[in-house]
Amino acid sequence: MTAAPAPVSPAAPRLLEMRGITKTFGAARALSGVSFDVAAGEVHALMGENGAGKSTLMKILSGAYRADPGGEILIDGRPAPMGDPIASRAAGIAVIYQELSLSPNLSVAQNMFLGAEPRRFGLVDRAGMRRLAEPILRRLGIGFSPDTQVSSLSLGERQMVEIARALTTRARIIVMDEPTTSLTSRETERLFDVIAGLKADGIATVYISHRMEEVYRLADRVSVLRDGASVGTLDRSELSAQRLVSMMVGRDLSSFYKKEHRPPSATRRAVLSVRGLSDGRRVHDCSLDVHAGEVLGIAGLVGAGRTELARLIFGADARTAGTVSLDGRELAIRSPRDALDAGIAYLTEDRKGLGLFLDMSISDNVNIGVLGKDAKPGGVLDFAKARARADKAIHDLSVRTRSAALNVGALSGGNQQKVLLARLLETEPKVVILDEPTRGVDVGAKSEIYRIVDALAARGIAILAISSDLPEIIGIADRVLVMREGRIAGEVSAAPGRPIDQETIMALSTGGVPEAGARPELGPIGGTP
Amino acid sequence: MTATDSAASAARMDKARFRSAMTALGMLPVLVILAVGFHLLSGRFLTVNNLSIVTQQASINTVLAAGMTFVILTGGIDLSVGSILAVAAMVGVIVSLWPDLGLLGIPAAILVGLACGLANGVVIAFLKLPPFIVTLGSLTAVRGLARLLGGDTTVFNADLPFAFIGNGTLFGVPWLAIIALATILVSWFILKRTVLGTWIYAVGGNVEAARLTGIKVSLVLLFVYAMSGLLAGLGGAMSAARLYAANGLQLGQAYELDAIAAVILGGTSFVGGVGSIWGTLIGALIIAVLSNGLILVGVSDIWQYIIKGLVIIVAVALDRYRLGGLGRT
Amino acid sequence: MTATDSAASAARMDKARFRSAMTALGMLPVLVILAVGFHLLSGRFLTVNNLSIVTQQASINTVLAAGMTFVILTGGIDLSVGSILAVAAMVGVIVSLWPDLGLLGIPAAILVGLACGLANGVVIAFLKLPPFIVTLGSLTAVRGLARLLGGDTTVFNADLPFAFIGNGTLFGVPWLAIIALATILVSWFILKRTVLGTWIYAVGGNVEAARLTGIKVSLVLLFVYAMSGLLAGLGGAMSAARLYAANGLQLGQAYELDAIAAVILGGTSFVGGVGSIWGTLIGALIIAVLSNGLILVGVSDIWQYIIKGLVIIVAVALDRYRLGGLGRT
Amino acid sequence: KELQKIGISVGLLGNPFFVATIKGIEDRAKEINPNVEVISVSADYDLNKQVSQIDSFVAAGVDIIMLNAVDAQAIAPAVKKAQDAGVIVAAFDVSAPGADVTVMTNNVKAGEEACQYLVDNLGGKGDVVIINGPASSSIIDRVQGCKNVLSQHPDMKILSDDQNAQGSRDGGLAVMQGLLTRFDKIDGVFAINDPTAIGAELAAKQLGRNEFIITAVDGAPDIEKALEGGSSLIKASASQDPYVMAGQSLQMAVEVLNGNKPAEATVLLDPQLITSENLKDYKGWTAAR
Ligand SMILES: Nc1ncnc2c1ncn2[C@@H]1O[C@H](COP(=O)(O)OP(=O)(O)OP(=O)(O)O)[C@@H](O)[C@H]1O
Ligand SMILES: Nc1ncnc2c1ncn2[C@@H]1O[C@H](COP(=O)(O)OP(=O)(O)OP(=O)(O)O)[C@@H](O)[C@H]1O
Ligand SMILES: [Mg+2]
Ligand SMILES: [Mg+2]
Repeated sequence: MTAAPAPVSPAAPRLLEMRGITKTFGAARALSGVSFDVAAGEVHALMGENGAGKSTLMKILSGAYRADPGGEILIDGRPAPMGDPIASRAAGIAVIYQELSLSPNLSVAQNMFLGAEPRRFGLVDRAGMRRLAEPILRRLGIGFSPDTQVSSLSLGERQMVEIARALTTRARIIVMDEPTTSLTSRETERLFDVIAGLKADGIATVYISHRMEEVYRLADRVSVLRDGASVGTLDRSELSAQRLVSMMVGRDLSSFYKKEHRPPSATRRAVLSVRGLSDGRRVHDCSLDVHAGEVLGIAGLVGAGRTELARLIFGADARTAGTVSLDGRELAIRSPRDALDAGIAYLTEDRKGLGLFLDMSISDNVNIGVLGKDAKPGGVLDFAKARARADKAIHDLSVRTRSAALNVGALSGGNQQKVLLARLLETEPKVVILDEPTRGVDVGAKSEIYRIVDALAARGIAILAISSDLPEIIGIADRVLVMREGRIAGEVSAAPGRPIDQETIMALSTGGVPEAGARPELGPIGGTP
Repeated sequence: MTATDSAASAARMDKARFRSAMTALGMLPVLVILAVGFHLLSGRFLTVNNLSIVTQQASINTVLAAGMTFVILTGGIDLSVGSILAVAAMVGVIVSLWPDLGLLGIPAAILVGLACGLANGVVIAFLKLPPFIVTLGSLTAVRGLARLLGGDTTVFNADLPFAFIGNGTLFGVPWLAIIALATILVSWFILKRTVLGTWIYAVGGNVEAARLTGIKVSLVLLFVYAMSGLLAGLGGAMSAARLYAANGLQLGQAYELDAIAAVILGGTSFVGGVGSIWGTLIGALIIAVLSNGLILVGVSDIWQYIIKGLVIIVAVALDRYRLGGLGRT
Repeated sequence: MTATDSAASAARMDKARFRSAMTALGMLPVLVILAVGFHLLSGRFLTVNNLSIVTQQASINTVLAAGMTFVILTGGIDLSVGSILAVAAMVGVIVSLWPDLGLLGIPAAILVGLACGLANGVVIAFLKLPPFIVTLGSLTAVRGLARLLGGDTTVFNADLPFAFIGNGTLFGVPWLAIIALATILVSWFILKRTVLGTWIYAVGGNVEAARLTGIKVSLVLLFVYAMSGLLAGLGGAMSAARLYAANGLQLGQAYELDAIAAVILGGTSFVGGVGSIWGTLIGALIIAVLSNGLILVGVSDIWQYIIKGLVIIVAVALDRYRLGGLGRT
Repeated sequence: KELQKIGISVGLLGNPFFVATIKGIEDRAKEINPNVEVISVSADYDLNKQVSQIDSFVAAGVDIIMLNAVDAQAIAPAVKKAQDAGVIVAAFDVSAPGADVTVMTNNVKAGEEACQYLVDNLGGKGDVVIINGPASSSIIDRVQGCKNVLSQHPDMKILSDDQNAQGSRDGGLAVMQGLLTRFDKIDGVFAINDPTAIGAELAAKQLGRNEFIITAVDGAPDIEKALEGGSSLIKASASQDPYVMAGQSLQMAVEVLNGNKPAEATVLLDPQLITSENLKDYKGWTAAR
């Protein structure tokens, strides 16, 4: 399959060309004969469904994977070495990987300069490193110091570090593989400013995202992959949602998810009530109610403490004060087990680190929470039931896989997310806490997940949804709580005829002064001295 | 989902299972090569008599390694098995000297092992201390206990009531081998057929995720260390039955290394979550075949060391190479 | 960023550094308690003379543990240090018998250690085999080599030209202790001040990430195992100098456990990426203080085992408890 | 019956003592049949391992097993099993119940001689330290012998007898450092073997202590060196002759193989106390024979 030549600037020299790239993993073929090119100073978006092969293509470019023989990569028209991270870095390629790749035990600055440390007399020049790091962090609006240890950062903050790292090298091509999945609009804006700056300097950006609106804003051209093959490249002028989606999924996808407007039920029974919850460190005195059949959204900036609040409710961390009640009865939750027993389920934002068992099969991953319930006497596994559940989940959530017996680690990010969601649904909860439920999920799957969320709500399940994607949260939530610095800063709800207002959320999350420079200090990382 | 679909999916699952079995049995070729090689060199290796000796020699290590497999699958380690074996054997022999109640020596040994394992488990699971240090501590402390029990001498019972276990056979198969095989089967059942087994793999694969899915990680850890202790206790009973005696100081020294080697040779990963009990059995057999075969061939003690060390490394290298060709799945 | 901001950030940095120092020195209180306790019980522990003995006894383990720290920081393990120490000591003594050139024994021992370490490193880094199995293999194979060198006997040299290292002092400080301290200082420098040190931590923290940033992971691994081997070789030279003799089979048995224990007691994490060399020093001192103190107090051998084991566990528990109160960082 | 194959299992091969025993066996065996095959292995003081080795020897079809038992009592069943399979078991250095022949040093006597030397040289009065080792029968016997002598002299006091120096230089050094710190004055030291004694002397040298004398058991090559100068703190060692001992055991075993049961199945060899005076007459373990 050949990509149509980009009509935008036919004469422009191609900074990068990838030709006939094929990649197989064992028996599975992830890419077949893909071609892709980038011009200097261009923002080239790469789109496709989950598992289409976007990340794989970029990992071949960065040397993380070695392509099957046959393909070639040209930089400035000259063949570039393949399969060697060091060489491709030297060739001016910097990559922000989709699955974060930081060393948690090192500081922010150390991570940024890892492998290319500034030196003095052959030794690490730590002062110099800090000096070089600070302007980059400032440019991204990052408030924490370059000496912060990465393990103490939230997921979104880590993503910012990852971006900062790509900016330390003198790259000519920067690949951003879903850089904004954990970022809120403020950080995203910062990133877009940075990309504009790069563009002005003639640096090319390859931008992978499932968020249409981002692609509209940024892209000069868009290339689409489907099932490991190039489908085509569109010029900015040719972009339309309809066209993009049909290229990605191979058919017209007419009905995107639209929330049915559920009138608030008359009874408004609070299922989950949280009062004065604190952990003494990052969450302070948080109270909220989630009603039956309601989707309560939680918005806030990166690091606002949303994840920490969810974990506190779920019993994953120890609280120092506050109560959690279900159906009016106070619960003594001391561990996730207690929460699950009470009927509270939690979907983690960090699917690889805290969610999946990558070395276990899809079936095991789906079933792990209900094995005990399904077991035959004596705790003996019931394989028939497990396989039925797994097959049903794969079908219902349309997980792209050949078999439920495959390791979940071999799935693409979006499909992994679906497996995680399937696991949660199997436990038949009364309250569902979703932390970034569509992180890294493609348009089709996203609308599927929204549909599932809606169906859950329709069944009277109370849903707490955390998301960094403002349009998403406005789209699915009936009400939105905004968190700032570990406290609930306010509530925004839809009045009849007036949808939830994005501006108000932004103002609440930044403390009323949008874009007022660096985020206020949060005090020393790691809690009380 | 249509009928064909699900049939295909079942077939595929079988295939995947077959491949995972292949990986588990990874070292089997090495074992076969060693056995045939030793036979060609000595002319005596593949005799019924010698094979029975080899299985017998492998049996105690197999039992220890089975327990170690549980522990390593959770990403832990148990260095104290040798010492626990010693203290259990001491108790076994001491109890066997009770008039009329001598047979109680076996349950006594196993219970002592279980108790030690539980102690390890409680400290590791509930105080959340690193397994290496905890079991290193109990390696030393339990060894002291074992010596204390016998006042630093060998306890001995020429009329051990359960001696048949150590030296008898059933239909020509040594009892020790039968016990070892039974241990492997039970372990296999627990690991692959029960909920607990899946939890063990899950804890080893990703502790935090396991906790968040509601698995009681502490209880799983408690179980694996208790199991390792119990099997070390069983090993103690077997050793006592084989030797009619036990010595608190010398018995079981450095057995933990052999047990761990068997587990790792068998393809179980140190970081936890990946591995199989059949691999462990093959690993233990390889170690026993090496020790026995080198003596049969008449290799001197010094060269036995050198060859053993190299064979272990080469075996793992071969395995990696083979799997590399297969593609990782 | 404003001036106040950066002052605040600097203050926070100092605090963070202070806290990390606290964590590194975590076991210092335990060490002090043990020392004072032994002194109260025996009345002789805190004498200049005895402290010099303790540092001497700790020195070889400190050197091995320093090398082990490098290895464990990358998430690996080196079980072969005891055997490498033995072979290096053998070579050291044998070379020391050369007329006139006896002093070459020291570099010879160190080089032999380096060679063994490089062999480990090549197999682990380039063939990508699991460190536990590889070094378990070389634990055995190198032990065989050590025996081969001496034909299974003790080699000794009553007029060892470098004996002063093992028994002499400089300004009242034993040479052995000076060497150990120097080793720690050099290790600290490498780990904290050089690029290589950062890479070692990075490889331990997240191998994949390290690889993707272009760090040559293989070379880092090669370095740490070579370093561990080299230091084991140095340990061999120290041991030879101390004993005027070496024995291929007995010397260095189970030293790897002591070295690992020192590292882990010192707060270095088994999964890699977290830890400090100062912790290792304290860990090694704790082990030496225990051994020496229990003899001074006159505890019998059996009870020494039991007490040592328990103290190790309690020490780690105390440390965890203390850090737990401090909040996780 | 022809002597074809011999299996030797010793406690710990790394000890020169056992190397000498193996040499003794090999030399005697070669005299009988130059093509004899000898397999020697180390049990590393692990009874399980030794029993396995005996089983493997039987499977390998040896005629004679030369056994240095790891445990003088508990080895009995394994001995019986081997004999039932038609193999002759000859014990040396350590007794093995039921063995066809046994040749060993009289370890009690060795302890007695070494400590008698202490008593004589201290004038029957003084504080003695016994540096103990792993609790094997020969070591227990030596300590017993020593105590037999000391107990006859009420003025001889034992300060410590429960520290285990593992029978090595290393252990002797570490334990003695502790003991020297613990006791301000020591008159005599009995070390259960030569490496321990040398380690103890190293400790004394380091700490500048020389108020006591050391005796030991073994007669190893390194002790010869120490005794040579006469300036050493080590004054005497009750020596054994491993070469002769093991060789004699083999010769008796071959007799049994040929159908001649010896009149006396157990032979106790007397130790010989070597001091700097009589050293020149001593034929060491490694001496060419
Ligand atoms: N390490 C691997 N082993 C086996 N298969 C893999 C591996 N990595 C990716 N794949 C497979 O390759 C295909 C492409 O995956 P890739 O991660 O490139 O998708 P993607 O387009 O980035 O999707 P997403 O939007 O979900 O991130 C998928 O079918 C995936 O299952
Ligand atoms: N393990 C940790 N140790 C110390 N501080 C932490 C740790 N995890 C998170 N934090 C801090 O707690 C704050 C809140 O983090 P949290 O993960 O709850 O943020 P969030 O609102 O979910 O943001 P994100 O969108 O980044 O996930 C952040 O400032 C973060 O730096
Ligand atoms: Mg991707
Ligand atoms: Mg979050």
